[in-house]
Amino acid sequence: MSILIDENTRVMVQGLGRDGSFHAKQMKEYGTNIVAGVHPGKGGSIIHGFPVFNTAKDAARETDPECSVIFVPAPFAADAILAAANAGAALVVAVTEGIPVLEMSKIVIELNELGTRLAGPNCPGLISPAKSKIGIMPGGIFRKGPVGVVSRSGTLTYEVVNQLTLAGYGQSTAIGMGGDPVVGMKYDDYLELFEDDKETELVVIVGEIGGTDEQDAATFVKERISKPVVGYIVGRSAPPGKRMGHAGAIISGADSTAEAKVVFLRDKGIPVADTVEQIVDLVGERLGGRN
Amino acid sequence: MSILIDENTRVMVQGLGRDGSFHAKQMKEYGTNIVAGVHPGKGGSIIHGFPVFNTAKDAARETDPECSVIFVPAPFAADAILAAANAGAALVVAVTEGIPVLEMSKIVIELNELGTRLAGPNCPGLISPAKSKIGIMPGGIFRKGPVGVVSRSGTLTYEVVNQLTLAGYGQSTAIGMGGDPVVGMKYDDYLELFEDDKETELVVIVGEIGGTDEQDAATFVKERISKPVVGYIVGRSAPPGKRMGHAGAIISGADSTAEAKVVFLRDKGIPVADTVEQIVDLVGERLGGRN
Amino acid sequence: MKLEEFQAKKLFGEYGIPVPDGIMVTTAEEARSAAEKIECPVVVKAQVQAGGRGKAGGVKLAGTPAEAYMAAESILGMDIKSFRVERLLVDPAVSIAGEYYVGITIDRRKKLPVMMASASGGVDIEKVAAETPDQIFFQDINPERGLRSFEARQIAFLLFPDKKKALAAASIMMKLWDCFHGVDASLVEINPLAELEDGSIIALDAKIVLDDNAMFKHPFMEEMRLPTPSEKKELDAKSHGLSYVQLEGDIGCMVNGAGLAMATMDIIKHLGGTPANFLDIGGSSSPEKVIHAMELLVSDSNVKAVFINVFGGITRCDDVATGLVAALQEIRTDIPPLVIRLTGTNEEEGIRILSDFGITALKDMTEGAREAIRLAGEGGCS
Amino acid sequence: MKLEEFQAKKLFGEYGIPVPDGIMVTTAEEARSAAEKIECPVVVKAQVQAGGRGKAGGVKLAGTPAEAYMAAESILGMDIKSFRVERLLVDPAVSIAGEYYVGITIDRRKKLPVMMASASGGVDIEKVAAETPDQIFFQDINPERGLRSFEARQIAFLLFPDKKKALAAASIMMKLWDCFHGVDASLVEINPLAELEDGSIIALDAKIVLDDNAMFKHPFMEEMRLPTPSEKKELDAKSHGLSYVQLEGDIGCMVNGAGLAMATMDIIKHLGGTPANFLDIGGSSSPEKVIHAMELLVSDSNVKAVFINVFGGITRCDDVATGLVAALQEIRTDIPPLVIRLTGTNEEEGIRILSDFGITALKDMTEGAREAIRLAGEGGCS
Repeated sequence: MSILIDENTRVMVQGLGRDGSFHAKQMKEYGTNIVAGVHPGKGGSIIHGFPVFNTAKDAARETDPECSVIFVPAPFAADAILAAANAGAALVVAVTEGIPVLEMSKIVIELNELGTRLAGPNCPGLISPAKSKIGIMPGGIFRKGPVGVVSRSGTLTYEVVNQLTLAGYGQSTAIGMGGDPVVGMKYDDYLELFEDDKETELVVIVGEIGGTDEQDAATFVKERISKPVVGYIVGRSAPPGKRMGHAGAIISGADSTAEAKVVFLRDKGIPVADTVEQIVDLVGERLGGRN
Repeated sequence: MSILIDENTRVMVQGLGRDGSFHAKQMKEYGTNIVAGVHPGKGGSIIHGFPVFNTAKDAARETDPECSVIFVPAPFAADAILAAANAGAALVVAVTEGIPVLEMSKIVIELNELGTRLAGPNCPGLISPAKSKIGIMPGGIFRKGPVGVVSRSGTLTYEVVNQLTLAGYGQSTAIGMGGDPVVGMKYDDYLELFEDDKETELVVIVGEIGGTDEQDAATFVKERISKPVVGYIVGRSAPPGKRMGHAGAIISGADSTAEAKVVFLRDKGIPVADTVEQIVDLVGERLGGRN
Repeated sequence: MKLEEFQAKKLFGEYGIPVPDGIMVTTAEEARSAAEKIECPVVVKAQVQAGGRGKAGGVKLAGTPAEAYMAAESILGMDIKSFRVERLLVDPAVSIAGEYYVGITIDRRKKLPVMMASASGGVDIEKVAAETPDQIFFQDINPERGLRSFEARQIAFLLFPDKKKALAAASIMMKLWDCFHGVDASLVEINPLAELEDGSIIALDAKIVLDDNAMFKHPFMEEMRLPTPSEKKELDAKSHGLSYVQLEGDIGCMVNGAGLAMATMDIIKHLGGTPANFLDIGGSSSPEKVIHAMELLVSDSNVKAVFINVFGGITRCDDVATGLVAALQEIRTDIPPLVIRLTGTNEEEGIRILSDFGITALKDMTEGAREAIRLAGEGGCS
Repeated sequence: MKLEEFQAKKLFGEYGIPVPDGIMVTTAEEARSAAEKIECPVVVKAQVQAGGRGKAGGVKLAGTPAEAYMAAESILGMDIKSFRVERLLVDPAVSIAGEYYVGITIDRRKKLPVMMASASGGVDIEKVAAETPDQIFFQDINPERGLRSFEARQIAFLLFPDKKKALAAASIMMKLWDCFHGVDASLVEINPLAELEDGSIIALDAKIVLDDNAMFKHPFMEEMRLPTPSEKKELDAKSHGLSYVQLEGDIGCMVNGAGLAMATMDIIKHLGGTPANFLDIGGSSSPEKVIHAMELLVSDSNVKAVFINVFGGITRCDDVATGLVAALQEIRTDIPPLVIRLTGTNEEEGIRILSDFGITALKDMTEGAREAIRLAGEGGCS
């Protein structure tokens, strides 16, 4: 088991420009079951062994994908997400960075109506090691195992996962949920799925300054999650009011500082690591030192 | 019994200008249970014995109406319908004429989401004789009885009802569904309610040129309605392409002529009257001459 | 309100839809100079609110300014489906590689705008719909969300396999929606949407029908109205709160309510008469309105009898009768013989008021219609 | 992107929100003539992207043009929360009867825009929210539908029992939404929304923060950017694909990825050092980018050591190493001592490339941070 994706998940790739094409190849090599590509004007061609269609609707009719990953440039990405959802994708993973927040706010309403889950935007995607990866995560650092990881960041996720893997703690599924102010699924949504996943024994949540998603997650954990959860929050050294790369990472009020989050999580009974090494220690303690 | 409204239905009146105020009084005198009025700026006053509020939300909080009737001028009427629906009205009756069709098209989506039923716009409303009338129908010509009436027209409904009443055939509920291209409930919706209403023994549908609502109704009757239905279609003498007062009454294709409708209805087993007198005859035959 | 082609093309242009760079003219001389300005060959097109202009000879190709002059001279003043040609559009002639269709209207059943498109353009789309319905593609439009790019592309790629053309067509569809939404249209139509020999996609014809209910949002559009003489009469009626449509018969009708007005016309026809008009005086019964209504009927020389059919609903019959009496006292011109039918709220009082004025009102609609037919048949002596 | 008050008021005005008819000036002399034009008394207001201008002495009332001159002279050049005042807004002074608040921003949790309004305006709204939360009214806005009249009125009547004022406030709220939506803002705010003694309602202050992600839709807005010197540096960085924020410390950081960059700063601080900046070089590893990044770090004289922390994900470590070497060869200026940490995909190869160039790369982030702190402590001799 794992959450959201496994080796059978039928995947469609939207946007086969330089990046999309490169990552489609990477995904395919990792073992992801890519059934179709979508790129207006490239319909009828074959890229990396999968058929390409002009529209998501065409791709859906011919190849019945369950999931779509979006590499379409920001000005067209919201439309592409809707195209995937309206074509029946149950899960959309939006890698694209720079989608206007109001557009996201609009489309999440429609996605809810359609029952489509969204990971991202501005996210590295997700991976169920040894099964499937959807997005741009570097497959090599992951290893199959009992730890669920959900993070707002990209490279930081890799850093965390790498140290977990080196210490022998493999992952069930790892997700970068995206750093924008409005993203699809949040910690809660992933935590709920991890709770029901037999393979996952513990979840690491990696958070940062800005918003109050981590607090929401902690409240949710306290109320609904029986599995152990370990937290890590970056941005303690960030000055207030500044945007640290992630659009989401603006400190807008007292609640959104790293300190406030750390205190809140600990208050809800979630151990919080000060450094990446400490994450591994905390995980090790909770998994009984097994590795 | 009757459909949609009875003596207990709690009614709110939106728009207490000259017309709204006049008809609110008429309704009250008929026995309609008006619990509140809404008119921005008149909040706190009492009109015809009911309290007036600045907003539908205020009125809803204080008086819990189930139904709202709209007399608000066309440029503001769609907004008023939404205000009523968002304040929890289960039924909205929009008397207002002249609402842009695209605005109606937009708001029916939201009304569906909210589960609010809409009668109209551009309609005379509805009446359950001796119980409640909501809208502008002249109460005096109605009498309680077994005939359901649903029509796209106003005065024509009165003409039909008057002759039914004179002939001794009272009405369970009579509805003018409105003459605009986009209206809330249509024949089908009312027919379904009449089918389930114990008091209603027969339904008269009064139609006209334009659109294919009458055909939809006929198909629905054939498939779902066990009670006898009698039809009447006006506009046989109307020239093609012309708008006969009702925005809905434009002949736009072969299907929307009066002739096509008459043929279609008869084809589905619905007797169609050529004149108002004939309606009474057809009703009489089906109700076994009882009056 | 229907726009003429040149008006619709102007609006299309404002919304970024590619249209030929034509010139509207009203004389043959203007057509000649337009042809000089545009560069020949040009197409000279009658501007009337009716289809089938081509078949009627209302569209002509001109290779020189002189030919444009002659074409204009032959088309101006023409009668096309009873519309007199008073304006022409002089468009540059283009080389057409393919003709397509795209339009947006309201689907009354779905209560949504719907876009229709077809690779079989340039012909009557209703014929295509009837004969080869599978050649028309439909796209529902959620009016809160508008037509989305991906929806437009889904349709555009069905018409044009080529990427560049498909994207151009999709862009036009998006702009067509913007226009539909922006001007509150009830119909926008491009037929043909043409593919030219250079591969570009352009709207060669343009049709817009505006939603009269929404005109209050676009007051400047009222200025685009170019009524025909009969429409002028209808518009004048509308400005007095009357809904009027002139017909060919000899019995003038004055009725309160559109449905009842149609029923009145129907019963006249049913009994062998011919209604001269549709005239809905609406709910109120002010003498002014009745006077205007009567003047409208009198101005139609075909009218040999007038049937006033009023159902007193909220408007009480006594008020209507008072209004009628005031109106009849006011009207100075000779009026055709009248039949008045008055029933509903306070009918006894209304009939008494009319009777005091020397008019016998009837209570039955069929009886009234029969009497009006009889009077019209007598040739109209009152 | 934050706008200054005069820019925000200009946009508000374009959306029909009533604002004082003020003039932006940059010198005391201009302030004097603005005061003459507007008619005294006027208010002279420092234009900086910071709150609390009043308390800081950045807002002054002037009864005469001469007073406006003096006020301007005293405010220009002032430092308000580390923003230097270079521009002033001269607004007509008004008689205020009441101060209110209205703003729209995105609620990240609800994923919706939300309008906030309060009768307690003119003060720090976050203080109101913290101390008397029941004095703030919220209205969720469905972004597909926009703020509707009835929603605006629901809030407006809570602030103003008087009909005329309530409808004026509701109208301003609708326009504020139009503005929020039209310019793709992430925040629009009127504080105070003032009721004047004549009963009119007007926006006396204006705040707009634009969504940087949406700037591609509004290219002309880019011209409204008035960066402070430190922002100029950040913008320049952005134009090279770098995300840079200058801080006060002495350890320059260069990291791929925002989250990892924050983690790097945190670990430096955790170990007792002080980061000189946030610098995310993103995914690609082109030598140009690394050169620009290095130049940014070098231009900060506080920087005593540089910690380059790269996790090779999709970007392979060997590519990063090659880019780094090329960059280091290119840079002519003296550079502070470097610590490079390189791990992830193809790390062995990357470390070998650096080693060939004479640089010992570390594999552990904590170790790297510790080494950078040690080097910075030594005072920066390489």
